[in-house]
Amino acid sequence: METFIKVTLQLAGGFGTTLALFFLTLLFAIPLALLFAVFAGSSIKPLKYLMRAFIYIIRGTPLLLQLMIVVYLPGIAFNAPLTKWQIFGGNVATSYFCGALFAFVVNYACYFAEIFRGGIENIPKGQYEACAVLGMTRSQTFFRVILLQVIRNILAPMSNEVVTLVKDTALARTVSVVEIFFAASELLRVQFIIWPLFYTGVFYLGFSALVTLLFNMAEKKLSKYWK
Amino acid sequence: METFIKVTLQLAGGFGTTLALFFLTLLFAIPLALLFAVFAGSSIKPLKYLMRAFIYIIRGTPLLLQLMIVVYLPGIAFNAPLTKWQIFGGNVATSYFCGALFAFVVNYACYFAEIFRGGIENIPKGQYEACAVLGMTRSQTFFRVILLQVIRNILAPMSNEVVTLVKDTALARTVSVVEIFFAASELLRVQFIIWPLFYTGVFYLGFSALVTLLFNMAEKKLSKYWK
Amino acid sequence: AGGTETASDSDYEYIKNNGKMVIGITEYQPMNYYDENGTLTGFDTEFAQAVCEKLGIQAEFQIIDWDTKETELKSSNIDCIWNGLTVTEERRGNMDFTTPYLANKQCVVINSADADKYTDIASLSSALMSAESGSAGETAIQSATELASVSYTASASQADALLALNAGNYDAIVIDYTMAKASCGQGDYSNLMIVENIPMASELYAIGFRTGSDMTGHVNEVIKEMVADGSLKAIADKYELTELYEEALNQ
Amino acid sequence: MAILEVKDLKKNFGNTEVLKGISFTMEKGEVLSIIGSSGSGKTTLLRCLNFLETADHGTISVEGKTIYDGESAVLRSEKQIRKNRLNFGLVFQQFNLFPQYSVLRNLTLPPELNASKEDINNSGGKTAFRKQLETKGMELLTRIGLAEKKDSYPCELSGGQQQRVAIARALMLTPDILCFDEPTSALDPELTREVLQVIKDLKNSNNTMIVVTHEMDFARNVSDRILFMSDGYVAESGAPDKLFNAPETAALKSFLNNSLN
Amino acid sequence: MAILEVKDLKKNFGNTEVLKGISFTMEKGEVLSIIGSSGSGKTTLLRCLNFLETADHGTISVEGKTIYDGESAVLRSEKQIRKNRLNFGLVFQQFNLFPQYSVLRNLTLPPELNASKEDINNSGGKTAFRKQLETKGMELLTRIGLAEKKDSYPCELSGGQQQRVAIARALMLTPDILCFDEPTSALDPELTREVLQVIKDLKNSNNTMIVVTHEMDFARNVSDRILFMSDGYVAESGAPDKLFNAPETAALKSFLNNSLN
Ligand SMILES: Nc1ncnc2c1ncn2[C@@H]1O[C@H](COP(=O)(O)OP(=O)(O)OP(=O)(O)O)[C@@H](O)[C@H]1O
Ligand SMILES: Nc1ncnc2c1ncn2[C@@H]1O[C@H](COP(=O)(O)OP(=O)(O)OP(=O)(O)O)[C@@H](O)[C@H]1O
Ligand SMILES: [Mg+2]
Ligand SMILES: [Mg+2]
Repeated sequence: METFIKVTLQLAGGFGTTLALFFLTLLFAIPLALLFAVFAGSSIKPLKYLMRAFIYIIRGTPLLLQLMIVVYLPGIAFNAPLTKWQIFGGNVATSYFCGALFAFVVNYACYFAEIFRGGIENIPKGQYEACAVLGMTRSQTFFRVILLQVIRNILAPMSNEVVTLVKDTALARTVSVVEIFFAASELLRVQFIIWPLFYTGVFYLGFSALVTLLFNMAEKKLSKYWK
Repeated sequence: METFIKVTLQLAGGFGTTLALFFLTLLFAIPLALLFAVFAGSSIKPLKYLMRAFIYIIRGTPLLLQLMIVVYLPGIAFNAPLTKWQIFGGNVATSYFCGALFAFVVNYACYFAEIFRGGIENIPKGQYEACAVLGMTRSQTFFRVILLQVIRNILAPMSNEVVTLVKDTALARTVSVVEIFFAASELLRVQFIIWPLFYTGVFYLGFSALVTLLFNMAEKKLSKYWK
Repeated sequence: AGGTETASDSDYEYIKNNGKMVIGITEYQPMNYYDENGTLTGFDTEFAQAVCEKLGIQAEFQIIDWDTKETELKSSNIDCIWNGLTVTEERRGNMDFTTPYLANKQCVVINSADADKYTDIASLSSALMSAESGSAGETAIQSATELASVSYTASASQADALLALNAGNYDAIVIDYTMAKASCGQGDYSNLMIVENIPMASELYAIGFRTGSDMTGHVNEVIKEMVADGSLKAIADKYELTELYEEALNQ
Repeated sequence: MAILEVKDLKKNFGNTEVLKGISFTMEKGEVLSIIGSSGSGKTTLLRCLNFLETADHGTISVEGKTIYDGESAVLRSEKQIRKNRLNFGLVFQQFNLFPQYSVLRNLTLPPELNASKEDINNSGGKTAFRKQLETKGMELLTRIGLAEKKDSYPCELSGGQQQRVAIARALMLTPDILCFDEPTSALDPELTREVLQVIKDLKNSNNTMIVVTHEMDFARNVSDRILFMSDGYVAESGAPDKLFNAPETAALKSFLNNSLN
Repeated sequence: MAILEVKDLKKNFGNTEVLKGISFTMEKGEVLSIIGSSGSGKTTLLRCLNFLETADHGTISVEGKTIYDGESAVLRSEKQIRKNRLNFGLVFQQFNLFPQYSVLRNLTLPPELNASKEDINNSGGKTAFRKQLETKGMELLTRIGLAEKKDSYPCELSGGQQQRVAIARALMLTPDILCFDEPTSALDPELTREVLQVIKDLKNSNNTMIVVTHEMDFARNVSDRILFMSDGYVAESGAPDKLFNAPETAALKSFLNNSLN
């Protein structure tokens, strides 16, 4: 029982890192994705095609590989090792975390951007035309009328993607970020206890259940207004 | 240049395993998913809820964890180590591959099942009623009228999921399956060449481009008939 | 490309300027591990701290994925690997080693239930075996004529090999003696044991720096001092590694 | 003998009684229009006749043979129902053509799937049987003026054309009684005319039909008899002229008042 | 002076000439119906008037002031267009209410966003201004018989109710000319009556309106003048009685033949 509590606490420590990675990824990836979506739908042809190519490449390669590129390539190819960038005071663990975060943010921004683009394209033309006829400016149209409808449209695909993010955080261990999975393998390597490895499943499951619940609540809230 | 060719060949060897894992997963996961979808929509309450709970758990936990459970848990908890099952002659590498394949099949069957369920639920009630009124049996209705419409409905989400599978195969390396990523890190560990790790990206990108292309072609083919 | 050129003139100056040396480790008893209070400790930890103190720099330990240690070093994310790193000829092509400070021998680990079955190297001839991919253990298995017919599968790490052995996926594995000593009989590995009378090739542990780094020389100086004044032996005694320490001195 | 006799048909959805006891008869070749305000149960009645809903009570007889009896479990079995529903054809408001099949295939698929081994043998094998169905399909397409669209897909047709194909598809099974549920309500006025014209033509070739409709002009000019439903009952029925010119019930008076003008 | 004068309006889509030179005038308080077969350019004309499409050629003048000239770049700038289009209101076939806002908010949002600082100051600050808009909104809702639905969301209303709200929303901006593009074509007959009644009431309170419609009865009984479009031209125009009883062109004769009966 005592070990159970100790292990739980130790895993919870790793889970803190998992959570930080999760929330920071959302925080940065969402605005970045908006920008990507705008670029990918831009009328400036080169920008549009570059953006789409970039999104295509990121979506076509494993996040695992992208993590490695962010963490190792600066040092190998450009003589500028990630850990020596003095990110937030220069603590090495922090540098790794920031590197991993960067890879997650860019990767998820690409996925989110595609969702946003779909959500925007699904708004009926009639809504824009009604706004135009009623004398609204472009920004009024977007922020006062279109945006909330986009949010409603994207809730379901975003929910899927965010649950995927919960689980993808486990990949960060490959670039030395001590998240919950790493914490569990530490317990194995140092104290030779195996079950925490499987016990992490409870954390992931609980967290993704929570995320799903929140999204369902948001969806219910918005469906109150319109079907 | 010579190393380049040698490395490419060695990676291609690993890529063969990646491809085998990919195609076998599709081969087994799709029929299993149909079964899961039928169970999850069943009118037998316990079956329905058990199936849904199972799908929920699998979708809520990392595939990484599921891989470890398949490979280590039989030995640890049930004294029946995976490699001693004499799967296809009892070769250890084969055992690991089959274990990983099992985890992939179950995991993807759950994702596919949800897509199938969505695709079936999106068929307008009117199609079933028209069939009924025209005297068709249930199985005629499903196989002659509904199925192709379901396929059309699910092409887009399946395309996403299958591209994800391409990339997820990289996870198999964590349970000693020598797929392309493992092959690349072996080159690193044994011959100390780093670039193949990044070079694997080309393989993944090419393969996921191919998969996307095939799906787009299928979609175009089907859209010819109806919007 | 190679990361050392930044510090092109002197890696030592570069690290001095940084004020700290980033030391790549994995958690591995008895070399580097967290004790009950959550402080990092171990033979290599104390050794590294002592060396850095004498060099007037700070030691910053960074846990890395052992799989990618060469990449970490090459990309200059870390400045050295100091974690029971075995000196091998292949590795020499990729990094510089200091004077060896501990002997390392490989040993065979099995489940205690098989104690009567696997008593010598001949009895292993049809066993399922594993070792870390690219490790000294792998070389040991592949070069032993008695083991020519074993079914060998590489593991991603020694820790993975131990876990798979415990799960019964293998009959026997070959890993570092230090690690085997620390893990067998502990925790969930209480059912694992070392087969003492199967002799395996013996190697040496040293610290790995980037190729051409002048840190190697500076650290060698300090090691020489610590051997002379007995302080290194004191640390070895503390972690019950005296025997291996002395074996290294003799070679 | 009446071709159709419906007696005391009742249907509840949970606590709402939708059909409270419907009785009527139809003669062969007759066109019956069903009118009534929204929610009065017109669609539900048609769906009960076609067994898309199972009535709770009452009987349905075709040419003197009882094909449905609320009290008889046998007649409610799935197999029996599949057989009996072929007495009726139903054309939906939303057409419900099969999008993946060409126009002609939409027509030939259902009779092909309904065919027994005997049917096929009698026509001289599979290929010959198919040929026959295609010939019959082309005849129908010619009648509704869509012969040259036989290889088109439903999505390539206008709504009016789709509805005409749906009618032809129902006719392929030569039902005794063809039912329409507001066949033109999803169409705009010009397309509506096309479809109503086809229904008129069918009347002229002596088909027995039940048409739920909001098109009062059509009900008045084409049907032999009109059935006015109100609140789950047949409130009034009779010849069009009588109902339109001398409505008896208050309900019909107010309904006509709202619908015309 | 004519409230609206359209001169030689032309519009192409790529190679298809849709409007080939449309000219007409309207007096204040007049109701003009536009009829014509599908594809004749009715919708395109309304969209050009509301600047949802930019005409290629021709002028549009409101109360003598030219607000659009195909040759003038200034009048084609986005800002100018936004200002000028407020001369017109447009009610769509598909209503296009804002689903996330209540009925009353659908009415008050557009004028609130259009308000200048002055407007707000003149009414005594933001809160007072909002109050005024809400009062005006409630007046309009009362007129169309939907006062008690003010807090409902569009999805909770029937099609007819939604269309009436859309009309009220357009009226909130007090346009000089209110345009309707087949306002009842998405509605079934009973709901159509509600909406046409509202348009009749608007005529009685002297609104100037252009109504594209397929409802010949409505065009005949309610409009002051009818414009028959055919193939991108105004083929015939005049008082309803004249057009319906004595059509001159062959196109109109055949159109009427198809639409009535
Ligand atoms: N499956 C169902 N479950 C519950 N109630 C239903 C169902 N189908 C119909 N109803 C209810 O039965 C009543 C009659 O419906 P029905 O569709 O038969 O009317 P209708 O006369 O066809 O109306 P409309 O002219 O609008 O088509 C309505 O109150 C409807 O809400
Ligand atoms: N955005 C567009 N691009 C290309 N062609 C268009 C566009 N909008 C309309 N058209 C074409 O212009 C012609 C006139 O269309 P319009 O919608 O104005 O006709 P309408 O008289 O309103 O017809 P309906 O009664 O069917 O609504 C049609 O041939 C149509 O296909
Ligand atoms: Mg109905
Ligand atoms: Mg139009």
